[in-house]
Amino acid sequence: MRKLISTKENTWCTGCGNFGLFAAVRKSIQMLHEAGTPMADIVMSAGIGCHGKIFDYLEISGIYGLHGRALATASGVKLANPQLKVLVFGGDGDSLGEGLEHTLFAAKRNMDITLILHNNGNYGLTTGQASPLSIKGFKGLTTPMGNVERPFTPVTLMMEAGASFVGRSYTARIEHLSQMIFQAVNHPGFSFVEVLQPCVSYNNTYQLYNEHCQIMSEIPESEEKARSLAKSADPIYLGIYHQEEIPVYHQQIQDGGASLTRAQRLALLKS
Amino acid sequence: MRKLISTKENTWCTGCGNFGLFAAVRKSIQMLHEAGTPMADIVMSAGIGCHGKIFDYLEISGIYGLHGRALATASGVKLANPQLKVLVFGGDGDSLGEGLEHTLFAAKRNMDITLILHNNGNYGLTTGQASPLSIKGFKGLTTPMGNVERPFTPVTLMMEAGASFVGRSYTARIEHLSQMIFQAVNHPGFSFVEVLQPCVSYNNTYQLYNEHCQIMSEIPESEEKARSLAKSADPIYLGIYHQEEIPVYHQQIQDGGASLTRAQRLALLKS
Amino acid sequence: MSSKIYNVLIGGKAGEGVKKAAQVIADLAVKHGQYIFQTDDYQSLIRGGHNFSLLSISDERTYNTYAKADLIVSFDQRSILRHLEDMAEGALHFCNEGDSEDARVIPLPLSALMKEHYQGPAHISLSAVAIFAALCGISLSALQEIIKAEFRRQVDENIAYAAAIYALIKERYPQGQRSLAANPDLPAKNYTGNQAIALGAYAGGLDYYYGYPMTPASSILHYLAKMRDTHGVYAIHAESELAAINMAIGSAFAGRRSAVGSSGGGFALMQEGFSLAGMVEAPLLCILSSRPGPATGASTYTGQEDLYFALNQGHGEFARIVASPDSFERAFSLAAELLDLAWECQSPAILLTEKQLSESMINLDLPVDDLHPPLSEEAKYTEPYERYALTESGISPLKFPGAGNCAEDDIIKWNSNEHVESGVRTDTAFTIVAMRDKRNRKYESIVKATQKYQRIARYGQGEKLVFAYGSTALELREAQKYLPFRLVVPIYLEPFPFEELSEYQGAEAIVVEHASHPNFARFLKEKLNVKIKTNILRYDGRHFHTEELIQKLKEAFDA
Amino acid sequence: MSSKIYNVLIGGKAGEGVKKAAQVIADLAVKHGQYIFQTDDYQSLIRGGHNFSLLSISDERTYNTYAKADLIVSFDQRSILRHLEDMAEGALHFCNEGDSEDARVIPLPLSALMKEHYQGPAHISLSAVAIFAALCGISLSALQEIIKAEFRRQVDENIAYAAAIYALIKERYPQGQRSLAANPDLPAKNYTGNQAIALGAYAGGLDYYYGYPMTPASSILHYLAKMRDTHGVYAIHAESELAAINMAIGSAFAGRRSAVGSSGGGFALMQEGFSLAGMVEAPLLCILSSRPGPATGASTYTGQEDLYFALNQGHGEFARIVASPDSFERAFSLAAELLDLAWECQSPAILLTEKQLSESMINLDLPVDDLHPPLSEEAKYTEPYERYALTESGISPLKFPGAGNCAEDDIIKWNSNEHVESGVRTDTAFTIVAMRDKRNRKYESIVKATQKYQRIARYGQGEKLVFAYGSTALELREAQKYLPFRLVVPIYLEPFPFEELSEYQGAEAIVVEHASHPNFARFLKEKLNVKIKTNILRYDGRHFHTEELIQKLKEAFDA
Ligand SMILES: Cc1ncc(C[n+]2csc(CCOP(=O)(O)OP(=O)(O)O)c2C)c(N)n1
Ligand SMILES: Cc1ncc(C[n+]2csc(CCOP(=O)(O)OP(=O)(O)O)c2C)c(N)n1
Ligand code: SF4
Ligand code: SF4
Ligand SMILES: [Mg+2]
Ligand SMILES: [Mg+2]
Repeated sequence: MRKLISTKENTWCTGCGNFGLFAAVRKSIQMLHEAGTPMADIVMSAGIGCHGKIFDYLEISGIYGLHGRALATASGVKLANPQLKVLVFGGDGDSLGEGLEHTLFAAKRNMDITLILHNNGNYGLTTGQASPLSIKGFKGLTTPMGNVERPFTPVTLMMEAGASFVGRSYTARIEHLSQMIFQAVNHPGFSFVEVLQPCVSYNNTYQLYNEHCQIMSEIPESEEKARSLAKSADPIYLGIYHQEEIPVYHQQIQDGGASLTRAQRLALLKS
Repeated sequence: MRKLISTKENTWCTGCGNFGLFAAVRKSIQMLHEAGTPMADIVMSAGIGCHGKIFDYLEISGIYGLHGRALATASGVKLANPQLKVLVFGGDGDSLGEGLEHTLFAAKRNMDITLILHNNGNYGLTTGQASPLSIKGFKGLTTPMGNVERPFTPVTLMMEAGASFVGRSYTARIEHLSQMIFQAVNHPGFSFVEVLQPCVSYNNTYQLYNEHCQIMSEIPESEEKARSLAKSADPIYLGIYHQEEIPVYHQQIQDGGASLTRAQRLALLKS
Repeated sequence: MSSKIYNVLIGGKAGEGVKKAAQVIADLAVKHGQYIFQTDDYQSLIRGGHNFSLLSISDERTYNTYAKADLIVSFDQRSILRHLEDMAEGALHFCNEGDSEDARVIPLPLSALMKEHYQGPAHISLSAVAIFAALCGISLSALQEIIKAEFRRQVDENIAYAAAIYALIKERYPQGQRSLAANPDLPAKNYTGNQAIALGAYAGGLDYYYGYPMTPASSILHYLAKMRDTHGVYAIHAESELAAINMAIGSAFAGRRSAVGSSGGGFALMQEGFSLAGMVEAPLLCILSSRPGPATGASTYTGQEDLYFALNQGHGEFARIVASPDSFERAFSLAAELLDLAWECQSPAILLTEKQLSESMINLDLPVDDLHPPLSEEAKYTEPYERYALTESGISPLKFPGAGNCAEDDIIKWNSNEHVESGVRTDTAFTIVAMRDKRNRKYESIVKATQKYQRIARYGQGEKLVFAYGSTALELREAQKYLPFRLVVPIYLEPFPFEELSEYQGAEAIVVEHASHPNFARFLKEKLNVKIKTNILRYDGRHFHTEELIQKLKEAFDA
Repeated sequence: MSSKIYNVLIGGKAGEGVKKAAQVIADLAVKHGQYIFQTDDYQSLIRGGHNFSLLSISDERTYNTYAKADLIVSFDQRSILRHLEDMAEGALHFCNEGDSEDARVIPLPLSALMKEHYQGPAHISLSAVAIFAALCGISLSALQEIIKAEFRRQVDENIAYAAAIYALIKERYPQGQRSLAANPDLPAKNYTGNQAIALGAYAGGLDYYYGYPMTPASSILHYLAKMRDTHGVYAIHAESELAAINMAIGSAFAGRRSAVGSSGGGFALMQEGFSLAGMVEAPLLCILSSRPGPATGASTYTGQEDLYFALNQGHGEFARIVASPDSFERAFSLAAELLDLAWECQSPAILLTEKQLSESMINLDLPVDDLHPPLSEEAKYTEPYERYALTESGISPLKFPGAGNCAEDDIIKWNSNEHVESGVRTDTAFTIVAMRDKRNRKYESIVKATQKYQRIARYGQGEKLVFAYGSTALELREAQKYLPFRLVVPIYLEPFPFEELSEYQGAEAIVVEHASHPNFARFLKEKLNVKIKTNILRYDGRHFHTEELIQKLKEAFDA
């Protein structure tokens, strides 16, 4: 298998949670490959933000689209070639702010793609503004007197939208995270992985997560249970919250057949 | 009090649920007025769709904005003059499709405005395409072989997003609906009223609703209870699902003071 | 006006089947060897209001409607009043008994007959079809056949009701009003402009169409959605126009031809995505069908106000193709061409049209055999594959992800940030320039690529020179039946076909367009230094009726 | 070059405080009676990479930077290598001991001293400040004072560390490098272009600013956000640019002055809203600060590629104002003016600028007293109030909802659909035309309204004529210190100031712009038939250094 790290200089801050995430993703891709997925069949898309830089560092094909639109782009990729495994790297500003609608609709449709949400609780790349996941009181450049909004809870929001696989992990739990991404990608349908990602420059949550994260021993037995665990601030539960097999979007609308040739099309039009 | 029906010719289809909604809204406005709100302080915004036509028919001030953006527009109105009571008329395509992000953010922020969602389960004005609330299997012009997506559940989605007042009513229960809108507008914070609105042309749900709708006797005692009642298809529960008083957005960021004069501004800049 | 042309107007409330009646009449006329042209005037409402459909029926090809109709059927009082002035000499204007006292209109017992023949909901629209059939020498059996095919609910009641009307008219007008001389080899199928565009794009290889309903572009989405199982094309109603264009770019990345379509408002929302297509070099067809703006505007009407908007889509500098079909045939061929060009040049292309073409209908043989063959794509790769290899043409080889499409270790990276050849982001001054220069070289490549297509059209002879684009050319071609002039139509607007149009450099011309400012005239001035003698502008959302346009042209010619 | 100008370059990794060091040096220089101009070159990353800041310090006003620096401080090896060629004659280039063997650079024991003086994290950026102070005759106490004010963490350690460096430099360069002659009455505060814009808009009555972060516009949002409690202005970070512009229009409806700002990508998303402003006749200020595109492009660099994009924002036809500030003073006054104009004409206005102005910094007296007084708004209503009353000027009286603002029964309806005077929707042909004509009459009203402002600027004397707009004018004004030419700058682009520029009709000129196509030149050709002698284009995202621009101009003049 080829190297998964490109030669592009890495410009994440030293200590950024993205390094752990990156390591876990490489591990999961290796697992996918070892389990039989051709490397050519693994593609990604990414939003714009610190998270999106993984596009330059990770040596797989993909499309680095617009801020907030990575899931829409990825949906188009998947529909056009359902054989591809499509990983999407989104930021919390990106996927739950600018691009919120695409995230909820990908879940609603049960598009067979995987969203890896870099939850760093702020807009990193634009130097630390409050994001849709910033806690109340967060001080950033656009909220110098403190954020007055309440954050979304991504796990329950995505369950509500209809995601058929929902999990949470932490960049400092590389083994747990890589296993989860592996399972998420293999899950047929929309899979969502919230990754707690400390941002050392603007929202250093290492201590918080190190102290409070706790891995669940199993998938919660009910939705209510899952919801209440997801909302718990202490402990912060890591693990799969929800998983079900339901019909996948592209399988319901298409056979995935080959594109007709021009001659075939013209013949059809003349018939 | 002035007449609330304008002279503009009404072009809703005969039998459209919007007539009931319109009647209920007029009643609620009358109640608001009688309870002391000046008519000049009641304003609206509306999306583009059959629902939006209420803008032309209802004789109150407002802004008829873009498809999907009514809540953003309304948020700007409210921030600029917090004394106004702001009613937003949204369609299911409008507020949960094109403009989904604004709807969730208005809830998340607890903006003190009221969203009245005309849930007719399709895009009426553009002649009956599937909407974000269309049931699976719905046949419309964009889903001639049947919709393959699952609908959102607006009540639980809005609870998840953070709405502090969430209710459901039905256009054929004018008394119930008008009471609910009255309460919603009086509620300090974001209030969301899902209105079951039969569309006689593309999604005639009168029989369904008449047979299955049931008014809840009280606000469900817990979130779980509320969620499970909201998801029930038979009976379809009408009533307030959730209500809590939490800090309102505009009060947290501003004193609502008057705009400074130019002279005051220039003096400040020179100081 | 031309005695050959028989003009029909059907008017009534939305929901009464006005448009449907006109379509069925058009079908009947075509079946009886006539050329047809149909246009509908309706508002953004589902029931009520006032809709009317105009239909020109003729032995020769017609391109437009006329203000004065020979046959009018009004389903309600508003229609009667609205269209009293629209009666040509000798016109028959029918209405429901009791709807009018006016001597010029002819009451028929439509309600009475509906009561008699229907138990449940009745179809008033059928009356217009039956009246037409009876007046134009169409047999009862032909009438019944088409009713069976086109009005499938309450078939027996429909047939009985239509027969009663038919008999009544036959009795009152035994001579009929018009005989339809059958023309041989006449195109037998009717298509709207949007259908022609949809099928053209399909012929050009379209696999995925992403849209969000917006008049007057919606029917492309609807039409393609119905073709899924028969033609293997996918039309997807996205959550928004923003989603649509980004999905389409994603599908192009995965190797499938894709397109999006909307009207001005939705197109405005797609601008960032349009710019993305410029940067990642995505082949992408965008269909912009205009209506009067700004904002929501007059949503069911026509206009050409978006010319500069279309030409200047998206932030940043990048090459694009913009072209506008001047006929229904061209709607078909241009959609195919533009999709081919988008892929040949890896650039976004805009098919700019307007409601008047999108939603009007004509009987048409799709010019299927006239399409240029698709390009033989012989990409020259150097190893390792680099998405943005710096080529002389500015066009880099395309490869697609997926086992079977590319080698196991090919890395295919499309990047919205400025990038190096491999597709990885860069901020280096030198590379920014090199990549921009590469992309800018595509301007020349696009010019070359478009040269193999017909980039302008010329119609008619005469001293006077008239310029127009888009469906305005259709209106002018109908006017040419009565007035001689040379009509010159740029089909391609960007790149501008300077070669073909060089002879008009500095020429004096009349420019006709549907906008309140002479935008197209300004464009011609900038490109060709054309001296504008007169601007004929219409901007009330309506098309020109032939009579009016002739009048305006005469005034301009005589000025 | 001019011996008066002292150029400083600080280079290092993002996160090392490069920009901060330059800003503090700028502060010190200003405090010591010098004019400053600062520009930062950085990438879209938070730590690492290579950033550098350029600072021109002079006895007279400076408008641009120079390629060659007199003092360079490199915090890392990459900076040393990148900037070896950027040393002016006699330049001092300092670095950390061990970072370079090159004889041209001067190693200092920075790390050793940091170890000595800091227990925790050290501030390498302080070294540059201390070196500058020591070389430019600034007293140790002045240095300590500014450190106390500007580096508030670890103050004692900072002061000790800076003092050590200061002593070291004083010892090695007892003569210093430069003496800063104090100029009297010099502007004492530093502002970036974005700060000037923010304050100008504030002066113009801005109450609500809605934005979504996007370089290089973000700092307007940040700056205004900090002013909330002191100035009573609200800066709101919306969920997207789409939200921002619709919120802003909502606030205008409610009677408060509002504005939005973004760069090309975010602006693309605001196009539909921009068109809405045109239709509802919302007064709205939009700030577009450009960077190289397309798409995400080169996000932290400068460019002027969005000229036509800005001029053609939004679908449909409607009047708008587009203007671009050519200086920091103008950034302030134009923002105020455009907000006034937007309200006077009830139209959207775009302030078009670019990173070079937005993020560069200068010491400045805000031209607070030069602002035109606000309009006395004397609306003439007829009863009942009609939002879209058909006036001769095209401008209808504005009333705002809310008890206290309007009468209890006033109905104030803003409508994105075409509408009648009361604001209720219409599809009537006649009214569509009447309303369009009303709005079109605003084109003339806007022309008149803009005439009271300075719409063009002329700088310098000479035979040669040079055109530019935006911050490119600053670069050219610095070049004018060395080369005589006439610089003409349209500040207003739409409506175009024909009156003021008529003398240049057909003139021969050189056009300088930051784009890969001569867009501005094309614009001048269309408007004034200017004959372009030479296009000087730069499109690598960088500004012109003065020396380079002089060279290019010389070549053009001699051509
Ligand atoms: C349309 C648009 N708006 C704004 C931006 C500027 N922008 C780039 S990254 C970013 C925020 C990133 O925050 P998040 O998505 O949380 O990513 P992070 O950097 O935290 O990983 C923004 C606003 C953009 N590129 N495009
Ligand atoms: C940006 C944009 N896209 C599309 C449209 C066209 N459009 C008008 S109404 C409508 C759908 C309305 O559906 P819904 O919001 O459910 O309202 P309803 O008619 O059902 O009340 C659409 C897509 C538009 N006006 N603007
Ligand atoms: S700013 Fe935060 S998220 Fe971005 S690279 Fe640095 S630590 Fe990571
Ligand atoms: S289409 Fe449906 S929603 Fe629209 S007016 Fe008719 S019944 Fe009502
Ligand atoms: Mg983030
Ligand atoms: Mg609806």
